[in-house]
Amino acid sequence: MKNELFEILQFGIYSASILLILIGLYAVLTKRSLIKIVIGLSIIDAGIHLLLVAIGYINMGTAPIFSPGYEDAAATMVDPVPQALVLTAIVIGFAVTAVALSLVIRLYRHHHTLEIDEIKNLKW
Amino acid sequence: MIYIIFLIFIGGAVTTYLVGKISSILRDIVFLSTIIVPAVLFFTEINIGQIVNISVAGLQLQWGITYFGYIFALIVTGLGVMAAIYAIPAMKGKKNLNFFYSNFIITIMAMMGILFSRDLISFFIFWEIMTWSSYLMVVYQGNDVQKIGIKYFVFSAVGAYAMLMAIVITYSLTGSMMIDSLVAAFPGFDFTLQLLIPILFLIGFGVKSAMMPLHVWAPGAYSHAPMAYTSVFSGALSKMGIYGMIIVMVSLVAYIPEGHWFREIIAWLGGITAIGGTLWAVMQDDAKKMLAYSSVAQLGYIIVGIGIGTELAMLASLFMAVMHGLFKGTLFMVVGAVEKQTGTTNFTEVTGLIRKMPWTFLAALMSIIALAGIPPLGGFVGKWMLYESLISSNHYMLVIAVFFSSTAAFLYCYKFLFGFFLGQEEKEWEHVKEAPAMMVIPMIIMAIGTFVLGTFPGLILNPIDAGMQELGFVATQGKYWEMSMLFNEWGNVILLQPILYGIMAVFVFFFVFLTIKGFKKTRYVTTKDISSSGEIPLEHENLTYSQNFFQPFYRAVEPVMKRQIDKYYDEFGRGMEAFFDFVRRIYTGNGQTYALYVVIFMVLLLIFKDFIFGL
Amino acid sequence: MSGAKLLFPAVILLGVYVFIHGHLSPGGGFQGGTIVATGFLLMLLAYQDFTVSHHVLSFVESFAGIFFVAIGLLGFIDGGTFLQNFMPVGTLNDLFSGGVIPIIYILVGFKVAAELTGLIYTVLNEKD
Amino acid sequence: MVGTPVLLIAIPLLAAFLIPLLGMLWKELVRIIPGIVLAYMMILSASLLYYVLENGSIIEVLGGWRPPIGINLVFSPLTGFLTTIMTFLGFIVWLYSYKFKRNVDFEPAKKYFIFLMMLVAGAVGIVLTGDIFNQFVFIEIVGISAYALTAFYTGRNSAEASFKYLLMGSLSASSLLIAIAIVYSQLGTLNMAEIASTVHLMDPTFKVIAMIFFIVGIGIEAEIFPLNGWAPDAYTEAPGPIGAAFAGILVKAGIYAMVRMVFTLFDVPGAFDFLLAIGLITLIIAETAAVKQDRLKRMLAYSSIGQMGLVIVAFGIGTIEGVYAALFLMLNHAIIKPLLFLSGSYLVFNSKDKYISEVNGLGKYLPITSILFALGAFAIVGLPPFAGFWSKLSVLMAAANEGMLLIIALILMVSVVEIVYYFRVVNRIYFFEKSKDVVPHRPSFNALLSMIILGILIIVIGFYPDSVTGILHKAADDLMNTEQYINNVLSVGKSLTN
Repeated sequence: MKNELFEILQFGIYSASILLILIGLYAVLTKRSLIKIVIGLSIIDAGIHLLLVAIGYINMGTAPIFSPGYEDAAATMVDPVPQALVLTAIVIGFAVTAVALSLVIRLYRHHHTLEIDEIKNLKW
Repeated sequence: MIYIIFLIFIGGAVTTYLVGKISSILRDIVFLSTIIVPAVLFFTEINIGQIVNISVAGLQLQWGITYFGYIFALIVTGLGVMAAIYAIPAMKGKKNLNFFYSNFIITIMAMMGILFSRDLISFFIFWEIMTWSSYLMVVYQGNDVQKIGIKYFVFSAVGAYAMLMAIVITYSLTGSMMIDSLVAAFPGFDFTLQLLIPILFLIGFGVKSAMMPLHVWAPGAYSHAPMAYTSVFSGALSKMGIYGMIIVMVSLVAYIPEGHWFREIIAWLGGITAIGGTLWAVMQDDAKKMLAYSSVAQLGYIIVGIGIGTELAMLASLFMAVMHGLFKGTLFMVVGAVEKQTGTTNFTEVTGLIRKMPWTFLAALMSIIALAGIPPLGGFVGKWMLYESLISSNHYMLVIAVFFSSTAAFLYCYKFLFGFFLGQEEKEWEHVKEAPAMMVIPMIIMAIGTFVLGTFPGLILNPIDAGMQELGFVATQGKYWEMSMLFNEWGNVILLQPILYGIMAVFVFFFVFLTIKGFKKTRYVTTKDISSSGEIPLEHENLTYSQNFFQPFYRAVEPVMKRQIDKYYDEFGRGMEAFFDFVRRIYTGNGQTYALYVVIFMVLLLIFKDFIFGL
Repeated sequence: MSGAKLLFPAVILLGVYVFIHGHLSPGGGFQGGTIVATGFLLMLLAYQDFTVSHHVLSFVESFAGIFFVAIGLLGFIDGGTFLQNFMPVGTLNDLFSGGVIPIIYILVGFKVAAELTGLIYTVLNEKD
Repeated sequence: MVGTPVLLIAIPLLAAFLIPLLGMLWKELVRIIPGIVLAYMMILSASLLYYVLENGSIIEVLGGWRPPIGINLVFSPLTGFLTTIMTFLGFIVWLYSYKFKRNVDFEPAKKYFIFLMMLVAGAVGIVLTGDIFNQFVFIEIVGISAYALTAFYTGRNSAEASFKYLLMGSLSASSLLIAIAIVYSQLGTLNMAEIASTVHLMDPTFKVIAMIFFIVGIGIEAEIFPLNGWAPDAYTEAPGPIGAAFAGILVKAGIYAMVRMVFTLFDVPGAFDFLLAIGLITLIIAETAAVKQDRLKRMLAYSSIGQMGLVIVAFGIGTIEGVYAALFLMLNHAIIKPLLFLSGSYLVFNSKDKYISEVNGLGKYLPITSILFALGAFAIVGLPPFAGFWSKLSVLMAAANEGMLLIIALILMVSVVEIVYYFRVVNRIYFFEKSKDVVPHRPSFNALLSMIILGILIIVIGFYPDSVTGILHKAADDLMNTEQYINNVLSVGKSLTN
């Protein structure tokens, strides 16, 4: 890939990830439904994961795997560390989402609503 | 030896509490010996100048007694022992006595600790121990704790923390915690610090000694603590403020010339305290409150003397401090005895106890005379010296203030005697008996003490003089009698011999009169049966003569009295509470708002990053 | 309905393949475990009365966890650091290579599968 | 030595897996194992700390990968000191809750102890690790177990509290990940020592932006002002001992992460002033908000936030005295606040609402619990001769040495506010009449024992502060000495390659 093209691509990926983060934030801050808020959190996570992967990418990079025929591909490999980070982050994000959803279920049973403004027994 | 005294105190406090669970007599014995043994050890084993060094948490601490502390230690141990003896019968039958006694010991220990401290940190530590133990005593009886108790603690804490601030500033500037090094280094500080440090110390000590704008805790706290403790509280504990004020303030401002505005402010604060305290005392119908305000007023005199700061004024202040400890301690004990025997301390309810409680009356009479400043009892000498020092340093306005206050003081002195002891004997109080001997004896001993010190002030003026020389008042040269026309070389009151005999005659006449009156047939009516004015009183109206005792006086001073400082503090307190209530509304309870806070915080930091992180 | 039954073994097989070959190809314990769990999710969605034994799940989960830490500790005993390799490395691209890593991946796979299945199951059947 | 630092993380995780398995064999094991594990951790951590104080830091590498590539654990005087506090508190919390939920079924107790083990493991991991991403993982482990523990009781508002916590926690995690992404893209490393040694190469703008994201990410656990909305709710709704564990374990880990970042990772000049300002704001707002609370645990929660604000102020002073004072404060807070939570939760035992008015007059019925609560209150407002005094004094002295008079005045004013609300409660305990519908619940022996241990520590430190100041000074030196930290970690990497 040409360098200019690569830069455009990189810019696109970065702005896409930031856009995802902003969309998620919008959902978290303005949507009143608990489910939508949880979805917003997941979208933020997705955006950040994209950002992390994009950081590790190099022009014309290959997957960071040594396989037959590619034993000396270390130079052209993309950075494996961000990918490992993203994998871990996905796991964590997944666990958090699971906990969040189970909490949402309990909140719904307790308050019979999913509106976040109406769930404020604890205040001041 | 110093360690041993404190170990006895701590061990005694713990043992008293534990033993009290088993046997109350054993507890009383342990308690008394824990107060008395260190007092004896103190006077026999401790020498002035004896020093121990301690190192705690990287700070060098030093304990030892000075000449000057010795005078106050006299008050503390003397009054402590008397009040301890008095407390045992006085507190009989109350709840949580184990706690009371061990806390009593802690207070005495803290006061001794303050006097032993040669460095600011142990001074502060003992100061705080004294504060919280006295706070526990104020709330001990459980009345009105949220208002009175918290008020006392908040004022004390404000004072203590002001002091702490001064202490840490001092430490940062001198690298040492010693009081002496503060005094030595003080002239080298910046002007603002030279101003700030004494003011902070003044707040700290002013609170404890109930100086005027900071006095509002005193009436409530004094009247809510058990009387056996209040005698120590007012007599000795408030003197710690005076002690601190003298030892730090006087040393700090020693190089400020006489007549400097800082001294004037202190003196005037004292003067205002004296007037205000007296006026409020006159208005009280409750003996405890009256004595509390009277203490405020008396401490005002002492502060006036410290503010003036000449040798004679200091001498007067210190002498009055000792005397006040004696007679105010006695008076609180008297009130405690009356309360114990009758169950109330209100002048409008208790009357005519003179026959029932003659010994108590005698103690009260002598102390009241001392309080009012009538020769030959102690109060007179102090006041005389104060007037003399004020006049000789050209503070004529202050003389008027002090004079006004001490004249007005006669009003409440009279009311105290008359309200409780003189006047009609009421049926209601027929069963009343004299207080137990263990309560009467300390009162009488202390009353005699006021008499002795009033007649032979040299007994106490000699050590005071030595202490003052230690503080750097070289001009006294051990010859305080050269300063006042009052004394002869042996420290006795010379000009007063005729007055003394005159007073004696009055006393004799008084007793004779009373005795004769006692035998004469008189028609006794109850206080509710006042038919002289031809009005028929309603049932529920309390027509005791003590009601509205000084009505015309009240009318005269009403404009002054309306501006109660308490009200401003209460307003301030309410305002703060409203503010606190407002602040907690930041936490709206809505999770989304919290998320918004997070995002806003992040965005603000990102926008102002150059400003905040100084790029 | 029966489609689910048909797909279930295939999904499980894919999951197991992914975590067994974790050290050779993209994937690994977590991914494989997740695939296995989706198999169970499929079954749970398809059949109302499909049940999974809670006991077995937590047993598998704990067991895998313990063995994971135990292998780490074995490495610790053998080589002085936690999770140190103590088995023969083998040759690159063989299934049996990479020292302890395949074992760890397998354990992680089991653990994740059991955990996720349990989680889905709990959320679906949660009662107060 | 009875082990190495990695065991401090591995053993509790192992125990968390073992608990359900062995619980199938014998139910009592669910309660016993955590105790054994925490006691072992406590002893291990203390003995390692003792070793480290004499011989210098232990750097342990994981998986045989040398730093800066692999993950390493740093057991230095500072981290050792913190882990010792944390494991000790974990043990105390276990002791307190040994009979917890004895009457109900086995499942809740199992969950409780599993998450407690994970909480301790995660918090110790945050402190020990030398790798920012690993730290992120541990923060999330702590977070998830804290969410679960907050939501432990059903049928209350606990799910609400937990959800708020989770919402803020996830945002913070995202922020942390962004920060890690920025640091990695700029420096190409995740190792703290490596970052610290190369951070001057970083573009200043990126450096500051990364730090801001870090602050937002960690600030939630550290309870700094606008990020602490979760804390009052979570402390109120979590079980009493968990409130103690939050105050003593979780928050300490958060503060450590924040401080390590500011002191070691980034050399941003304004960061200390920022800490000072944000700490003061936190302190003032939390303490003032605490006054008008009508629920006991909520009041304690605000007080806890305020204390953390004070700790951050002390760190923000930036001198070695400030760090020493802050560590002293952390130590005292880790002893006193758990005592208040533990005794407080017996004072309001049988109600869901936990109103302060329920403590009225309990001094007669629960004498030891009440006196311990009063002791805690005395100590936390800094009255001598109890532990809190020395830490407050050292903060003030550190501030005075820098000439920060306004800060001293503010801290002292806030202390007065603190006195007001604490003593109102103490007065209620002793001088009010008990209302009829409150049934006092006597603490069990193990709970009492745990509280008494804390009470004794308060008195011991109060009377003999020198028992801890040596450790604190070494820990403070350790935090201030960034060079040494970098050298220690990176030299291990070099020695392993040779």
